[in-house]
Amino acid sequence: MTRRVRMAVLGPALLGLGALFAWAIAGLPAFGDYRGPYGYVLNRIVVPLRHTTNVVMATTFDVRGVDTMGEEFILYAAVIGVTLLLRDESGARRVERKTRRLRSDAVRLVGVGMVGGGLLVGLWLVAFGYITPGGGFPGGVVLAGAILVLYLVGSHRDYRPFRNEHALDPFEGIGAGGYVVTGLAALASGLPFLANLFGKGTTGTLLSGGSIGILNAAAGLAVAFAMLLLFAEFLETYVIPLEPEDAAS
Amino acid sequence: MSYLPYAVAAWLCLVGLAGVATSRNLIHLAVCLTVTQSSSYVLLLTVGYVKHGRAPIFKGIKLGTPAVDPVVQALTLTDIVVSVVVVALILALALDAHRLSGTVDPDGLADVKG
Amino acid sequence: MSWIPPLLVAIPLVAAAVTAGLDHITPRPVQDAIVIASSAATAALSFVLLWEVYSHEAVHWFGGWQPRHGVALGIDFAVGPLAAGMCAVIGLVVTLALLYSLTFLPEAARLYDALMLVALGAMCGFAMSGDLFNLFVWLELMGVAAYALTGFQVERLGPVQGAVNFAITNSLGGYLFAVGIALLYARTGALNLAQIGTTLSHGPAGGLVIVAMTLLLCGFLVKGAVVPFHLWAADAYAVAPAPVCAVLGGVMTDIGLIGVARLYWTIFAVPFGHGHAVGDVLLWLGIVTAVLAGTMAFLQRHLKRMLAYSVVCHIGIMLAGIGLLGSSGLAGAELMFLAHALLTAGLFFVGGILHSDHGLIDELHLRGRARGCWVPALAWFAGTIGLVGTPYVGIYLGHGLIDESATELGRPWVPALLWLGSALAGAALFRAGARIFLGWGDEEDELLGKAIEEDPLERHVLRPLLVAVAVAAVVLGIAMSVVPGLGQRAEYAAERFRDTSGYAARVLHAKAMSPPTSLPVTIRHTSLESILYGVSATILALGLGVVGLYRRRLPRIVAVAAERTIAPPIRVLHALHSGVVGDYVTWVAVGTAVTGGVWALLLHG
Amino acid sequence: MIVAGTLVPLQVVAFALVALGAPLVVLTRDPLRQALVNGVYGVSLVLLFVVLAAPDPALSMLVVSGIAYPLVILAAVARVRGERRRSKKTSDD
Repeated sequence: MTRRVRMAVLGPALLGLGALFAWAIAGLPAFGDYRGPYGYVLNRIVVPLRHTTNVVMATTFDVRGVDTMGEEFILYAAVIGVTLLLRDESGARRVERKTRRLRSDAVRLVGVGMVGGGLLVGLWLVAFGYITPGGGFPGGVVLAGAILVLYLVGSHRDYRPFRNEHALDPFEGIGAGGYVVTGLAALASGLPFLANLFGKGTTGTLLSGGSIGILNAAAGLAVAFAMLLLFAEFLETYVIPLEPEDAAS
Repeated sequence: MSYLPYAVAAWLCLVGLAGVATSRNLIHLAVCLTVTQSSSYVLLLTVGYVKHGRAPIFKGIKLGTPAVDPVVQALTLTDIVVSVVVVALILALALDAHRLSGTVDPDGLADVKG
Repeated sequence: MSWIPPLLVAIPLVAAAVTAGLDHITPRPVQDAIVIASSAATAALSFVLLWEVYSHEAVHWFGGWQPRHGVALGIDFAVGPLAAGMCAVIGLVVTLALLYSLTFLPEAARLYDALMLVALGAMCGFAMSGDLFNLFVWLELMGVAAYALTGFQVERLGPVQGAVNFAITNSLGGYLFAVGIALLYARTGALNLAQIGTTLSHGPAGGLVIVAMTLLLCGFLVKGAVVPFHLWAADAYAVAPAPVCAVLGGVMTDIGLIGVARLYWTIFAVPFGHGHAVGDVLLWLGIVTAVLAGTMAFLQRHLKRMLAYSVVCHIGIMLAGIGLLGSSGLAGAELMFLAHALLTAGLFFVGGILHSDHGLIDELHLRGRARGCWVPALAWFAGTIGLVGTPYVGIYLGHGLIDESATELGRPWVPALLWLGSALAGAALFRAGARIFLGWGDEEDELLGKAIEEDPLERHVLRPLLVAVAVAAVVLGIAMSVVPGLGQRAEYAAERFRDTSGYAARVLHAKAMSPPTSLPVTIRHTSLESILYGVSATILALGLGVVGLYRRRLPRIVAVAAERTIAPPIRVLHALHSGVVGDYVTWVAVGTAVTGGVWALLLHG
Repeated sequence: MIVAGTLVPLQVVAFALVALGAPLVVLTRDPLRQALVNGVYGVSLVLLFVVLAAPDPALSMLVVSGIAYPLVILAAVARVRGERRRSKKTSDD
């Protein structure tokens, strides 16, 4: 199809879809009029059952924990996929990797501050995720971002410390695999897969929630390393095009 | 008036679709795809909203206080991860396409057809 | 509580984490052993599960979150014989593909293996899941693994284009699905399929449910490569490595159909089951898919692209079987899936052997080059016959059951059209086989378009292993129609799959099932019409194949007449399959809008 | 600390911002500029999530649109531009 024909076909189709959406919306309950039961039941029973205060995280890691297991593996598969797609098989493009060194101390200082802050925020998000808002995913992303800044402000000539994904893969594997293994542990003790194994602890503390904490940590680990690999993979492609003379100038 | 929030979600879906179908740049296309997907989480959070409800986090709040649906929020979290992943994969493919053909225009990629 | 269902997902996923995580740490043979063993274990456990679920439904509530008063709290896997059978075949095909890739794809192997295992776990999870959003998660997971598997031969533009088209259209399908989930959730406040179905059985359905159904089913039809959502399939399968094609074409496409059937019979059969509107739309989509894709297969010269259209053609026949909404139709689709998965995988494997032998996979370029390769040749022709459905070979039994279902409904024209589709696809495969293995036919044929460039495989493959895997797949697929008792058990499985209220009672209220009556262990007989259809389809396939081979020697009058009548629509067909993702997205929007519009007209009021 | 979604006017504003932001993202054809607009769109989504009493999704959206998207998109844009520049240079030589 030429672009004009495509537009001519697309327009009516989108109009049709819009009409369908409008029809569906007419059948929805008014905004703010959620009727349940699913959410209401969980809001009532999760805190007494699990002693975690953040019902969203309890839903993510316990009640609907399998969804999150799938989600960890979506991330895992994507990182593997991006690694496969951006790898350089021919070897022809293996120009010597040189990046411009960062020389300004002020920028470096700000960077170090950002790293420290980022690491703290990330760890805090992961750690307290099942009590207050946060959790493995945002915490993991912030951690990855912070470590990345560490690279950017450090005078690393190369990505060696973590461009070498052989060193990172095990961690990511432990994160994603650990999630499944926690589920299998429950199965091995005669309980359903991903059943909550440990005591539920005191409401509102880090020790509440039993397996939720472990799964949350596993997710945080998996996300942090997955994101780090992902960022590194993309940034390397940014670094490579700098030809030696480019970098020298 | 009470249906407008849903209409916003439908609007996002259509706008994103139009963007994806007419995009001339795979990087642009990937971002349009996230707009389409944002429709699904806006819709999810909208349908789970309870008027005057608190967030479903019962720290310092008595149990039984009206709170919004936690389930849609859990689903949204998964949805957001999916969207990041899809963007990353499509961008990686876009880079490969650019390396091999010198273009990121999806219309210019049609190596195989018929 | 059965402990097997979660294992079918957990084993491959843990193995995937281990293989990729221990990349470069453990030696290659250990890695290979882990990969193959975990995949084989998944397949074996699926067979155990199949045995177990024959007399009762295996329902596993994750985390022990049992439903309370009919309200599902957690996520469940609810496995009947149909889902268990799917898992068994999925496990089998993936195991064969992994064995095949031991020497076929040595580079980047660990990452590749990990993605295959992730796809395996996701497909099993999808087949068993009883939760709407959980289905979405597995759909996305298998998608993400598949996009990367398609595009990972990064040295050519073709794979990248195929993967781009695949990723974008399928992601969009997933997003439509997600919007559908949100709509149904707003209406019912539930994500469990059984609970949604139960909630919708009270009161009128209305526009919301019709639109939600459109979005959900169209999401799956994109994955299932049904016309007009199929355009990505040929681009993706033509460029992926042969073992990946075997998995994507053999089992992952069909997964979309199990999703359609699952959603229909757990949710939409109650509000819309009194009429035939939903089924008729699916039936017609299936028929159009079968005939159109059969034609497209006939117009290809690239073997994997030809096989891709052949897959789409059979998807159409299976969808038609589901669309008839009867037990024998669904059983037919299930039986066809079993045979089709193995045969398609086998043919892709043979294609891979040709590729490694000659560095080519183009029918015309390969003409006569594989003379004397008797074993692959036999596998190819046997697979072709199995895919056409010669009586009691390959897909025949499934096709026969679909015929029966259509005849019962008083629609005798359905089988005729469906057999035409499989004859067309079969003709293409026969023509290619005759040209390549026997050296028959002309050397050029402008009807088939331009050649697609292909990289030669520069690897030392263990050829006997490749041949053995291909033969195993084909033999298993061929035998599916003559396994004693399989037909009757498929019908029983379909009967149970279609029992909406029974499913809800078993899932939500843990109700026990009445034990099944013992079924005969004989080969299921089919109607005389089906035998006649099977024979004529075979003859038609052979005839068309020969015409395709010697098209230029047709009498001038016939050739001119054919040129005038057939050529213009063929040009249109070629133009529609443009390889441009913007067009594909447009067709997804058109397909969804039209399907929804038709359902709105038929179901409203 | 947690914002309860009682402010209806704020919700109207948030929905309006999101509805306006989406076409802007789609219509910004230059990827670099689009990455910027997309960041703003992301912030409007974060605001919307907050006023819908969804702090967890808001936080995730914040890190995604603040860290993940910009990083990968900018890296991709830079790579494409870098290659273009180089190929231009070689053709000039």
